[in-house]
Amino acid sequence: MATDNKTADTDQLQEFRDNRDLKLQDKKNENLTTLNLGPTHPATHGIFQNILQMDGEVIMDAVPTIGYIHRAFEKIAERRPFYQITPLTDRMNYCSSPINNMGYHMTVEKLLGIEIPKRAQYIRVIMMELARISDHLICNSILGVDSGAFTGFLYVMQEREHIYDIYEEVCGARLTTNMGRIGGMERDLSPKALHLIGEFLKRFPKVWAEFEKMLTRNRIFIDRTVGVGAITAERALSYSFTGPNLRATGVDYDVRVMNPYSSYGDFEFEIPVGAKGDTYDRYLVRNEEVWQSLKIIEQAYKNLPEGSYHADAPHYYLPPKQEVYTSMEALIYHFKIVMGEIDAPKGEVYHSVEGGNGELGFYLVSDGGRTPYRLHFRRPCFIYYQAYTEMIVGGQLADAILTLSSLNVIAGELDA
Amino acid sequence: MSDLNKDINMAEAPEGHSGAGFFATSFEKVIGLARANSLWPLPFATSCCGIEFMATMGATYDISRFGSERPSFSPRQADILLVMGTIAKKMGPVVKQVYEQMAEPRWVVAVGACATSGGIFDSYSVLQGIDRVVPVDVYVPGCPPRPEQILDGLMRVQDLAKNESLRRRNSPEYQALLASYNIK
Amino acid sequence: MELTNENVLGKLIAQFGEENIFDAYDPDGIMTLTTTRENIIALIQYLYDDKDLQVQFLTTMAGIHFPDHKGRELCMMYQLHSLRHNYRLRIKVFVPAEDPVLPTLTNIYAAANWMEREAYDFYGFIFTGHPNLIRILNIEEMEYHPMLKQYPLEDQTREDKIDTYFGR
Amino acid sequence: MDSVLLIYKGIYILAIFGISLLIATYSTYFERKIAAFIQDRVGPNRAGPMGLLQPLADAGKLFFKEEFIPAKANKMLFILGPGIAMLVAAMSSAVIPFGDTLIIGETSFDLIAIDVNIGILYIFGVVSLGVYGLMIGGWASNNKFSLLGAIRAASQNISYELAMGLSLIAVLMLSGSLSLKVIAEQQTGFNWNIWYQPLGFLIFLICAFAETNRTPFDLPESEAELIGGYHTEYSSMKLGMYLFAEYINIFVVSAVMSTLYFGAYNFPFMENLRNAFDDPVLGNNVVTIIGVAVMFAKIFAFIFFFMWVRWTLPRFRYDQLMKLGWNILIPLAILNILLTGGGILLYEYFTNG
Amino acid sequence: MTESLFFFFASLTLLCAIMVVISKNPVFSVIFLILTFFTISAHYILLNAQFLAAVNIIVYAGAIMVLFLFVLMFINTGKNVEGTLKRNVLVKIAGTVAGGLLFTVVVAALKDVTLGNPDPATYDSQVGMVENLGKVLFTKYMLPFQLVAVLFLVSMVGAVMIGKRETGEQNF
Amino acid sequence: MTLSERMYLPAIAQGLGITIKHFFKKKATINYPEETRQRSDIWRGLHVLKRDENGAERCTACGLCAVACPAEAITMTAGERKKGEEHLYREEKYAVTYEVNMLRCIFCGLCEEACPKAAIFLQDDKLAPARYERDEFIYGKDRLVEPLKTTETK
Repeated sequence: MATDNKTADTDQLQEFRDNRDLKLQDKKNENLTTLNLGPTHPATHGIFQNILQMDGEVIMDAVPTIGYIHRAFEKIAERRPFYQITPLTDRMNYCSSPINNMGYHMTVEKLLGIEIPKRAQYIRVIMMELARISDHLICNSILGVDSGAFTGFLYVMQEREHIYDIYEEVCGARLTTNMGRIGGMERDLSPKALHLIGEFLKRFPKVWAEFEKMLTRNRIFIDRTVGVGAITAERALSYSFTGPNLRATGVDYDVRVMNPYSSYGDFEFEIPVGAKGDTYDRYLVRNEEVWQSLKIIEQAYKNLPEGSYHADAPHYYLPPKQEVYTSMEALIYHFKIVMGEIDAPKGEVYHSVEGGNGELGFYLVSDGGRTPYRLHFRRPCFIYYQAYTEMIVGGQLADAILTLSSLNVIAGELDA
Repeated sequence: MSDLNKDINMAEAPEGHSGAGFFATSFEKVIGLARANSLWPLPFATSCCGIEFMATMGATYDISRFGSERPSFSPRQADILLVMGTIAKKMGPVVKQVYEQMAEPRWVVAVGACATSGGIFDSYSVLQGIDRVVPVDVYVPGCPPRPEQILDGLMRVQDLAKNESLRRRNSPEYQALLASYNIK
Repeated sequence: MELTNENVLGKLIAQFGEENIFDAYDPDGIMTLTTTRENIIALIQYLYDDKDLQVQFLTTMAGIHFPDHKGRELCMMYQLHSLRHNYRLRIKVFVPAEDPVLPTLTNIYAAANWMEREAYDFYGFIFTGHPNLIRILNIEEMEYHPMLKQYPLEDQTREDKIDTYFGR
Repeated sequence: MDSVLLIYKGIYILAIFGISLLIATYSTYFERKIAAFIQDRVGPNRAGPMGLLQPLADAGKLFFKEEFIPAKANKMLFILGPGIAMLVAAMSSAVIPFGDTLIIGETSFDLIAIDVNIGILYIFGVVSLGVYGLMIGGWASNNKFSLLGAIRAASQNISYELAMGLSLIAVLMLSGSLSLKVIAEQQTGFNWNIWYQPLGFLIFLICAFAETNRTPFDLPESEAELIGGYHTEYSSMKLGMYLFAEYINIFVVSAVMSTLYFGAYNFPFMENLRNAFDDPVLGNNVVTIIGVAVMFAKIFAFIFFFMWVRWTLPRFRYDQLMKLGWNILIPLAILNILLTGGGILLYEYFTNG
Repeated sequence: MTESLFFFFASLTLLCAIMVVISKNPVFSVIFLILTFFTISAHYILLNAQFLAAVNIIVYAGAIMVLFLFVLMFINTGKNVEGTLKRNVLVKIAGTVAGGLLFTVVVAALKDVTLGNPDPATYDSQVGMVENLGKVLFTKYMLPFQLVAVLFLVSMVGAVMIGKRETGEQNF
Repeated sequence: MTLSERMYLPAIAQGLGITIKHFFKKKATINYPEETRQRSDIWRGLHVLKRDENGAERCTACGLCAVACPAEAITMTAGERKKGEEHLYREEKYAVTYEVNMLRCIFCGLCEEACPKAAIFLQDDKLAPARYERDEFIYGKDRLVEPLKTTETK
């Protein structure tokens, strides 16, 4: 937990704030230089631009520009049948595609009123938590890279390869998973997949502990991150922060607990919260969430119920291939579903899941047609990034870069 | 150490006449080999494919085996521009600018469906392939390509580099190609 | 106080009157109600300030275009959340397409800034009082608002697509 | 000076220059290999056997890459920058004693290029000039990232030079000479300065990292913030020279550290070995040759340490780096001088009665 | 040999010094100033004063001029300094007068100078060496040396304190 | 921070210890292209148009795959099977041309799922290779249809 006395001293934060206020008072100094950070700066990972007004190394003002990879998800979604939107969601937060897939599927299931069997729900939970781990892995290790410690990144990247192995065994792809179907999973967990998950649960804690050992209590890293890019809980709420970034400020809002979906209520886990909302707290919260995710996976893996891996909903869920080849009825359903002519009811639903980055919401308006009438994504990155200016002003250039990595703003999700 | 290397194809020595202490080859080939084994990439990663490039840099695939592990984020120092991910229309001019800033010899690899053709994003805001703005040497399909495929693309560039004339950038064909893209 | 759709609606109607809070229903457990653009800010402010409700979290904002609804073609959806009570509600405002003007929400929620810019970019909503209402995702030179239903997914004027094979 | 010695000196200087270039070249290779091994990878292995031709491939590529001078850059200074960096780096290895004397026939050959009596000051002065290469290059590029890198380099080098000099003074107090040769000779056998100056060594080590711009002090060229800092705009061999200069500097600094604190070419039981031979000349030569090997082993150990640290630690932030230099290292170095002075006084008090 | 070297370095020194003044770009001025320091150090070496030569380079070329360049870089960012100096008639007249006065003073001073001829028999070639320098400093000039040392210590402590204050903590 | 943490060095030493441990560890690298990494059996790689057990093409050009393709990468033209072609095409309708644009394709597997005849598959053992020209990525039937003899061995 981030709130225990292990966190760095509060006076360091106070020092940082005093310092910042002091420097901002000198803002009348007209000798500012303009520095164009991005859109191809190495630390912007994805692509966004920041035009910084600098006084020496201190950032006085920042004007963010986004939209460099705007891909018109929402417009495309209005032109595609429901099941073809899953590949689109893959490409939003590509660090944790399964969460996006599942979130979207759950939204449509909510619209269609399908009940999902327990086994499918548990499989989903395992996959979503694996995705969360891989998301946090990237975020925290990239934080290390941006602060100059490259090696830890490669250590945890090896573990991410193992997560990808599991994905591959479940859905046949590594990154853009297109995992699951409306109404469940597309196939059951194979014995190999189960074996891989078991292996992962055994091996990963050691690697993660090692990674933590390399960075967490290293004073250089602490100095670099404590007090950097801090935001208060009030401002964070005003900016609609969710997820780890909100929890780092001390607000224990987590969709998995507040609105449990996919039987998250069955599992025991804690929500780590920070205190100061700075980069170090975000890092700690993510670290701890990885441990909690492991706990959830372990529980789901141990208690994986027997049963079907998909809902019994022939109107929406593709019949098994073997039946398609043989039975006429299945073939008709098959054609209808593939052509996108499922009888979606009129209505509107909002469903949100706890994405790797925060509350990932899907607002779906259906007019009964074969495509959504309107599908709006509540993209947490879009929300975080607008607070970025406020978080970096008064800090140094190096702070701005660490703040960006610790916010885990992913361009694909930001620009939609 | 030695067992690590047992199954590895060395960069082949250039063809030449080898005799006792005598090894003649055309100078260009040597330089071509040098270039091929020292391709510093500029990872222009905008989205998903960038994550797979991270995996390519990672321990499992290890792009450094090809001498390409030094990512040069400064275009001046890079040899290949790896465009990975969706290039929106807003981004197009930036890609072109980066390409213009690169020093010769330069190669461009379009990695992934989005960079090569726009892929799934056939929408008003996405450039349908970066060969609209810069000349592309190698296309790598996939969405995203596996790291193996990215390495494949890199090896294609190595083949190009090995067999290319030193004076490529002075050739009229090359000038015409650049002119067709409106690059000075 | 346990917040239910009924008592919240009752409270709001008592405050703002039947004529300003209408079309309330819950399609997916989240209460959805419609108000007018004159009242939207006051309503959200009331929800924010009220001690019992404490609806102090703006989840998202989304524009919707209904070309068939004459006089109320454009809809702005505000989804709010009371973290204290874990209670969500959805507020809609309809405006005509030729007059898509709404008051800005940026004075209450900082998050509304970019959401409104996005809505402007996609649908052409004009938010009065917004500090910096410019396009956010698309290039400034774009002449239309792409999410409106009458515009196709692809840019018709463009010449950069050469795959003649494809497209339905 | 008779002509044999003159010719010998010429050859020796060329050899040292060649060796430092060779070591710098292969440092790039070892850096990549060590980084790879630390990160569970295998590193370059396709250019030649085990990738041994990798540095040549890099050099070949850099030589034939397009020379690029930015339009608004100051052309002359832009070219001058890497030149200065390279020149200064190559100059500094002249006064380092790589070994004791070799006796061939009647003549004895000192394994040191120039034995000036201010050797330490020479190195110190030359190394302090290295920053000009970075500053001029960074400024002349007319790029804000480069400029920031140049400014960082300048302030960092000045700040850390102070602490470095102060930590040196303690060594000088022990040795009573500025000549590296004398300092090396004093540390016979296992009587290395590190036993007397652990704190001083630590300060010197940290400052050495800062002076060579290595992680955790690689702010002037930090990739994540400045995209390469002062060399952002450089392409082709001019970039190569900057990278080269960095590795030569590492080599020189490693050599200086081995000389000052780790007994240069001295190794334990060298006297026993020397006495084991009947022929004193042969004994001397054998010890000298082993000594040279020992010296290079120490240098390589330090180079390895530099790389090991680079791939482990995060880097500092600009203000923290300055704070570390001014608020921690300088007071510590002064304290170290006081302690050393006190120690010498006590020692003399007890030995001389 | 020594004499020709002397003349070579002397002329180089003068040339560099003149270039410092007439360079339009201040950065070039600084670089020429650094070169001037080098040539002066060369003179020191000719005088067998290696310590002074090294210290001259370390202190002036290695530290002070870096600061000069540092400041110039800050001022110079992006702006073209050339041509911003105003060259009106008044400045020219003032320059001529000042230069003429300086020239007069130099001529007046040098008029009566006789070159000292060191006696090779009594000349001590080791006079510029570190040991002798140290001996002189610690005997003849003990008091001023100690005073300067205290001064330096004070300034260093001051620098450290200033560095500390920036962190926002209170000192003293 | 505790005192030892304030001193920088213990944490640094710990970090150095970890990295040196990895220095001697077995390397995780797979020497592609000499070695290839094991892929899962359901990996979605390069497309193939399957033949049935008699060697006849399974595809009937129903167009479901083209409809299901979110990237619109599949086109085909259907033709009527003539007499005497029974050994070539399984059903009465067959695809005269069948083209997949590998650059557009996102390898999502929806076509495989949509196919009612088990004709199109994304195979696990082949990846779409990198090429120099854009035109080479339009995969026609010549490159998609599974060669005849492999059906027997497989």
